[in-house]
Amino acid sequence: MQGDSVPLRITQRNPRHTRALGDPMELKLMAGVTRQGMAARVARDIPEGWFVNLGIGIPTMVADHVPVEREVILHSENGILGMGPAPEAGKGNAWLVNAGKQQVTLRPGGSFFHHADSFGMIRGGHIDLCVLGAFEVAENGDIANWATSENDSAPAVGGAMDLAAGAKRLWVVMDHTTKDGRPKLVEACGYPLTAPGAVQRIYTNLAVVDVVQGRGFVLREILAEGMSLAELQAQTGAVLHTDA
Amino acid sequence: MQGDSVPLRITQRNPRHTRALGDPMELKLMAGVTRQGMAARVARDIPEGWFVNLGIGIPTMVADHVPVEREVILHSENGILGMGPAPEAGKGNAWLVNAGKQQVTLRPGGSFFHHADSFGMIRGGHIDLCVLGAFEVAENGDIANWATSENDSAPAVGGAMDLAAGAKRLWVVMDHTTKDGRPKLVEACGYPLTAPGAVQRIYTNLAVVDVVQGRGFVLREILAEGMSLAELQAQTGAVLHTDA
Amino acid sequence: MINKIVQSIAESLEGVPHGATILMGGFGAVGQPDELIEGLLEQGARDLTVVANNAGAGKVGLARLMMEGRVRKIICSFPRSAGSTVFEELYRAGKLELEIVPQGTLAERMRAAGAGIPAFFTPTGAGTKLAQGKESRVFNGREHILEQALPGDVALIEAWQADRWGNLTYRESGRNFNPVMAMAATLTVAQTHHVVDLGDIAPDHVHTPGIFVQRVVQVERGAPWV
Amino acid sequence: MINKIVQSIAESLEGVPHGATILMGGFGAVGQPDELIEGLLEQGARDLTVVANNAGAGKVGLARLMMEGRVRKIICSFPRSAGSTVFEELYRAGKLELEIVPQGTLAERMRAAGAGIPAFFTPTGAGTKLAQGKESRVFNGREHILEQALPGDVALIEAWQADRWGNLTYRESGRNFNPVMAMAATLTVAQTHHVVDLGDIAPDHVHTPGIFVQRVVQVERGAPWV
Repeated sequence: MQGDSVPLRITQRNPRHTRALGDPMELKLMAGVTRQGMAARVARDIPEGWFVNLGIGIPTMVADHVPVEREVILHSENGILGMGPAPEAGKGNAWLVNAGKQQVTLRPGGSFFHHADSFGMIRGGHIDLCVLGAFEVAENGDIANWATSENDSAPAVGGAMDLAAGAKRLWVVMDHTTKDGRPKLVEACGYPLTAPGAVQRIYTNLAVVDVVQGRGFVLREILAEGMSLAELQAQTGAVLHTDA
Repeated sequence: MQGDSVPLRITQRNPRHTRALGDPMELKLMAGVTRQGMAARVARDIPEGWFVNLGIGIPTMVADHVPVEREVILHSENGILGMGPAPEAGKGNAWLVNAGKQQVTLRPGGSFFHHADSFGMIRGGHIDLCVLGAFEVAENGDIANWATSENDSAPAVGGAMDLAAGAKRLWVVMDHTTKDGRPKLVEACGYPLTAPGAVQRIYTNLAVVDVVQGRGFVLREILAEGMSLAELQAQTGAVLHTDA
Repeated sequence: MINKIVQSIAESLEGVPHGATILMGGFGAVGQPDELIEGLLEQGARDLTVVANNAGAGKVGLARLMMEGRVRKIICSFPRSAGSTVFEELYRAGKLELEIVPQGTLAERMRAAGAGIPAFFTPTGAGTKLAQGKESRVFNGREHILEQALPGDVALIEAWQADRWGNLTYRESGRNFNPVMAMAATLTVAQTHHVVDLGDIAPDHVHTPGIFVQRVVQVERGAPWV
Repeated sequence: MINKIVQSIAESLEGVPHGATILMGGFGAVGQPDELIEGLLEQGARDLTVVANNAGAGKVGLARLMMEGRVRKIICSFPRSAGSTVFEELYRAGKLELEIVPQGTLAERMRAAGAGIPAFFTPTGAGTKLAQGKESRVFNGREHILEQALPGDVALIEAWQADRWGNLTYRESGRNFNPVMAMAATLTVAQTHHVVDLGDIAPDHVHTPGIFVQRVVQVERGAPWV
């Protein structure tokens, strides 16, 4: 969609997260969109009627950016369909928590079920979309998001492998690079895999990138204001193809 | 328990099924206990608290012979625990049927669940006892009760294999011989097996026989009035051991 | 707004293709989606594989579908029962394939399909003629056989209550095969006795969450037999 | 008369042997049988294998059981979380075995144990280091691994309502692992917030039928956190 010479512009959609110059957050913004901006960008692509599981971190924020009139049914692997937002202060219900163990609410039409049924939904391909964070995504769709090294002998996998292997679509939302500037979109994952060949799309602070079988990373959109394809490529660990 | 020389007596426990001489049923009774008598004898051995699945035919009658004060929880493979007796005339509920598709009732404390959960109870060994009819039982515990010949190409297996393989205990209740006098307790089943090595006990119109691993048939009790062990052995297709 | 409720049986069955595998709920007449089966007769799909506990009775519903030559294969646990003459005649005439599956294995194969389990080991059927051609293996000293998931293209099921998200309840022993069939099919169509508002089914009491249901159609009948 | 309700936590845990595999319900604090875990501390069984989603937090409950050297092995999906310092120290010191299992595989392995399925194939974990040493096989063009049933000697679970037959309901997201653990154990002990009369739980609304529950004990607390 975006060629090398296409004028590039920021596509962050949520003006309330734009901050005044001088704000320390602005440095972050200059390097692309904010965490809320990334969540908003993901939310834009989720159509009504999808059953969606949102991982911990930025993925959880996606829910807040789906317009209320667009019905998207949120799944939580601890046995909930139809999750609503966090409760108002003082109105929390200790019996109703999401996979991150934060208190949530339930929309009318929601339901509860046990863990085996919940992961049956996941593994059985009934979840239209799972959005996860990641340490790395490879150009063949491999995702690494659970263990920080091969030597991490007590890593916490939780439901990540089930979600990555089971959901109909897996989108990753993460920073384009590590804090020290190393690319997180790579030719091959260095960290232990969560699932091979599972990712379809990546939303970063800089870009939206599809993973296309047989081609690798295909750039869909540059999100960082004023960034060229060449500049983006420089921060990416594998070839960024374009459809242009 | 019963040796060769032990005086033999009828042990049918349900006097309301005893009929006057001259009654055509008496001929049947002379050859052992009635169907209701067999059911009553089985019922005597079921302790309080067991979860019990009763097959179609004589096994179904067992429920009527469990005293109401002795709580036995009946399972039906179509998704019922806590089945009660048939409804009174005119008070039937079309939504509440047993595995034989007859209307039943539900006791307080009963519950409904789906087929996979129901057979999870069976296969998972949670059913304390299953009582089935059979064509043949072999001295190694093999049971044949679903197909009348190897050439029966459209036999109806229903839940028989699941129950025979899955229940904690399998008791068979059946006539001691076929209508034309051939033994149904045999050295090896001629009919296609329902499950190998599954039967623990057999109640017939003539006797109660245990199947003991490594020994074969072990006579527990002769039910037919005036019948000797030799006479019973003559109607049995494999050696009847005794504990005497 | 999500609204899975359609206005007619015909609409609920739109797009059912020839050659489809159809899962039909119910145990005998209880929980059986009679109107949807009648609708399938009208709809015209043929060369069907039908998965159900029984092989039809009388000359209506599944039996009629078979009479009309629309069924290629039946996968069931109990084909012969009172009134299953249509099945028996067609089967003897070699006009119908049959796969006999123990009832619990049938339910578990569909549950597996719905839960993303392609195959599982079970003791049921081991050492019998239904184990022929199946891989077997000993666990805990006992022989087990490997059974494959049984997915459907379409499930036709019967519910007691449904809402516009497709959440369902079943009534009493009408639950039976319906929930596992809903899980196992790509397109699950539920006929329901009652349509209720979103939220009317308490979240702790939903039997089949709407994620397993694609279309809902209301029928009028209030009991499995009239 | 069947009466599974016992009068004290101590009575509910009688006979739990050394070396037992204990399934502990809950997801974090929600649906976690805190009083039963405290009771197990008192009861004294050691050399335990504990199956739970998490590996304890703070210095109470499971964490305390580990501190006291009573736990030989933990089987869980998410050992490291806020406050899991006891686990981390013991694990680093080589005083605790750990088996990491993906959360859905953990649930399914217990469900399999409860349903008499000794092993099943799953795509979860295939191609990762958790597949090491496991049999793998391709189904539908995709790699799957064989996972084994995970039975327990004892399940400690938390219910919302219970009756004397052991029928249970759970509250909201407190259901989580509890029903599959109830299925998977030889001795299932449920602590419950409410004891109700037989029949008070509508038969269509029972979450765990009493067949999966051996003992019930009432506790006073009304919410997962005080």
